Amino acid sequence: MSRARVAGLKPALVLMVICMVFSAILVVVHDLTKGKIAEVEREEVNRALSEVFPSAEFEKIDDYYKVFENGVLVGYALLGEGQGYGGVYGGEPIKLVVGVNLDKTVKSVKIISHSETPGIGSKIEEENFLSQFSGKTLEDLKLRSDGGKIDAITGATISSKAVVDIVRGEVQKIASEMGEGR
Amino acid sequence: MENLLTIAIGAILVNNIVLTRFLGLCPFFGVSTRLRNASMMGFAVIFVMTASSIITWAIYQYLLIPLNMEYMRLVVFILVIASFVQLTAIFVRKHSQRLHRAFGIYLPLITTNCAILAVVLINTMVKEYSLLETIVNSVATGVGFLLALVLMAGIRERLDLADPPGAFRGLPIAFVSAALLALAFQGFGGMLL
Amino acid sequence: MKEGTKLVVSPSPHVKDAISVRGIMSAVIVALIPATVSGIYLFGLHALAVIIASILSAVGTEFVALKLMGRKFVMDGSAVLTGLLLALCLPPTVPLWMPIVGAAFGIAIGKCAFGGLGHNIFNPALVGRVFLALSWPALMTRWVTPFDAVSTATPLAKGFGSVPIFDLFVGNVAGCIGETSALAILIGGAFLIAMRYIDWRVPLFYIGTVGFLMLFLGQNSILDASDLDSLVEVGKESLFHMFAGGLFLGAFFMATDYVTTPMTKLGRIIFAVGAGILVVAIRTVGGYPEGVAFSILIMNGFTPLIDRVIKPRVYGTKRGFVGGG
Amino acid sequence: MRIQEFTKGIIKRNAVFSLALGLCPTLAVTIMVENALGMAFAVTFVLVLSNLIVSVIKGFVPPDVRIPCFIVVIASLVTVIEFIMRAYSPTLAEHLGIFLPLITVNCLILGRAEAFASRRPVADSILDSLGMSVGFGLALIMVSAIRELLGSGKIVIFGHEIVPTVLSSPAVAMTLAPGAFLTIGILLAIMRRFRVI
Repeated sequence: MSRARVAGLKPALVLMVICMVFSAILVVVHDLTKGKIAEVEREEVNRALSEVFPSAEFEKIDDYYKVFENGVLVGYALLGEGQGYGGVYGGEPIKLVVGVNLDKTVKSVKIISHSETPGIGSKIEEENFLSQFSGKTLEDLKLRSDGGKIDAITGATISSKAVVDIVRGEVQKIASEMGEGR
Repeated sequence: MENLLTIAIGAILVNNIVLTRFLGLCPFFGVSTRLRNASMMGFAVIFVMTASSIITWAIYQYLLIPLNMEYMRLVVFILVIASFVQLTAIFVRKHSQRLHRAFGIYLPLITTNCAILAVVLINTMVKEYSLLETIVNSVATGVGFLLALVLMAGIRERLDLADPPGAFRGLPIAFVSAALLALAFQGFGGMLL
Repeated sequence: MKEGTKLVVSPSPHVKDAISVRGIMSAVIVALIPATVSGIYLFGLHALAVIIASILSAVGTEFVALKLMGRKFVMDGSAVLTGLLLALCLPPTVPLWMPIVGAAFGIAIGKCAFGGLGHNIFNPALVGRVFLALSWPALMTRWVTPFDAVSTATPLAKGFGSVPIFDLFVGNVAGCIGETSALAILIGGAFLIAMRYIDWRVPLFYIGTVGFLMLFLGQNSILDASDLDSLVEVGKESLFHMFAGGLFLGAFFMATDYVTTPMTKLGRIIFAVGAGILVVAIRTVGGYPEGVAFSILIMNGFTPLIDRVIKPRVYGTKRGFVGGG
Repeated sequence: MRIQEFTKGIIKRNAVFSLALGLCPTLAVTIMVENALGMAFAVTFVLVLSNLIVSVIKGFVPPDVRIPCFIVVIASLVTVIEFIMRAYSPTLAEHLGIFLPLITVNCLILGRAEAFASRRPVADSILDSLGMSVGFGLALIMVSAIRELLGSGKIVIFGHEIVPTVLSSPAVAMTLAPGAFLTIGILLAIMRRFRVI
């Protein structure tokens, strides 16, 4: 190989070596943190689930959880998320957990995280708004302006609607699951 | 169809990448002093954004996911964007003098335009769009960038004739103008189709 | 379209003459008297207090800002007008610190930072209003009925059919201090048009666009109308959207501002139609019940571009391209 | 090794206010001081390490592939800090959202690698990057303190109320996009007025 050929190859080689070295570093760091990240996420899910069903056990089935208390099935829990008023890019979606009773009515709803406007949309976290969901059936789970039974928060229709839509979607999952399964 | 329209309107107006989402600010303030330059930069961004979105989408779907290497995405995506920009620059220089004169100086700047990497990440990691949705989102985001840039350039050209207090001249008044433009764009907030 | 081109006052950097400015400003303030009086009559003395607070804050802020900038303060009436306009588009229930903050924000950020009258890109009163609306949405949406001040929602929030069209026209509905009475605004607006201070095309195309689009996009669409009754309903809904909210106030007094709207006739028509489309978009699919303030602010942002396109100007040369399109 | 390589980045050549670099995160994450601290920490990590690595490898890297090599280094470091934050500070990682991976294209980092670290000795590069990081962090904290105070009425950092409620009805607009642009615009004007920068 002539010197010129080698010189021509050098940039590519250097880039390749650097890529390989740093890929290796990434693989190592990924392996080291993988377990911890998964654990953090699991903990977060567990904390969220026990918000709606304290002192119960959960069994993960596809995208929902069966909830057992002393070995007896008492309901279902689902993690839902969707876009609220706080947007796509910097803002996080609304994340919530829905507890569903065996009769397919809502047990309760808890917001895990959101990036709605402080003081307005952020009221979706408050009990005044969330307590409305308890006992509602799939048909009721719409804003009153859309023919349902949930009152929107004044000045925060978009955030309210987002929450209602997420909850309805999750309850729908359970409803269709139960309709088909048994 | 409605979904695609929602994505498009969302990316152009509601979540305008510059005025609501704070991305691509360096070119937004850097290249918005003249309308001509601003529109050229805008078109260059639309092109690069769309093309690199398609490439990275394919790499993500058919390489990274099957290999379980999603964690390599940043390195891979930024390399793809950088080399794509480089190749485009070479291609343009070779084949069209006119395009080269128009876009030549903007292309290298685009590599570090965070809007490009952001859109690519949103298409794959955040939203998990399909190819069609990816294309629509990328084009619309680029159009939103162009719109913001052109509006800003119009304002700044007019400000050349204005007489702001000394401390506000240049960048500060550009920021204040952007603030008021963003204030107006809040009117699109929560728009649903 | 050659007649009616007597509008001699060209916008932006050219308005330098304090006397002519003062003349225009006083005329506009005079034209706002019917709306102001009707607002105080409908919503009581607190409305008057809001108006006074707003005007004082606007003038005070301009005075301080100009002193800080080392420039001479001229009482040209523009700050008074900004303060008055801002107060007229605030709900009658706002605490008094809100007009003060809003007017100060509008004048300081919307006007003085750009170099004062003639240089601002955005309408200062609307800058103040939108800042208040985004900052304190709950306080900015507390509406009361006229005279007895019972809490209620605006006709736009309640939707078409909630109030008789005649009440909307005379202003016997909930809303901002100076926006409810289309009649009072129309009187002042007619005066300004007769005096050739504002271009009649702007309110006509602005309100007309909203009315026209609402024939198709309201709850009752003209496309679905089968008999005369349903056609009447469509017409009524279109009228509802023209009279409701701040459209008249915006169309006659804000979209006609010399400084922040296009210079040419065609440009102004584009501005008005664009603003009309935006109002309809925000009202029908947007996140807010009303979109007049946003629509004008957004079109303010487009104004430099409209002027560029409609009145091409080669650098270093002066083209004799005045008016028309 | 000169100490002014460190101090210059803090005020005189401040990344945000003087060089107008790294604007996107400065506007986007400064809703809360907490987020600003997280972003400042992540940027410091990437900036210092990338300057160090670039300065060390600069002798071996041919000019044709200099930029791609730097980008690979930076992107890898960003991925590393992203993993670390997701493992040990998941809430903060979630708050920073997409702006965490976007540190890769923060022009401040590539700018320093290209303009400084690739030409200077290792020690100077580290000082420069530390100074730049401190300046960037200070700018972020300043902007976020103003926005959180005016927009939320109080300042809460990791659950501790640093500044108690001073505004009972805060101006929410300050937490939105307009507030971000405005805060920086006015800060810039004030700094120019008093010739700080």
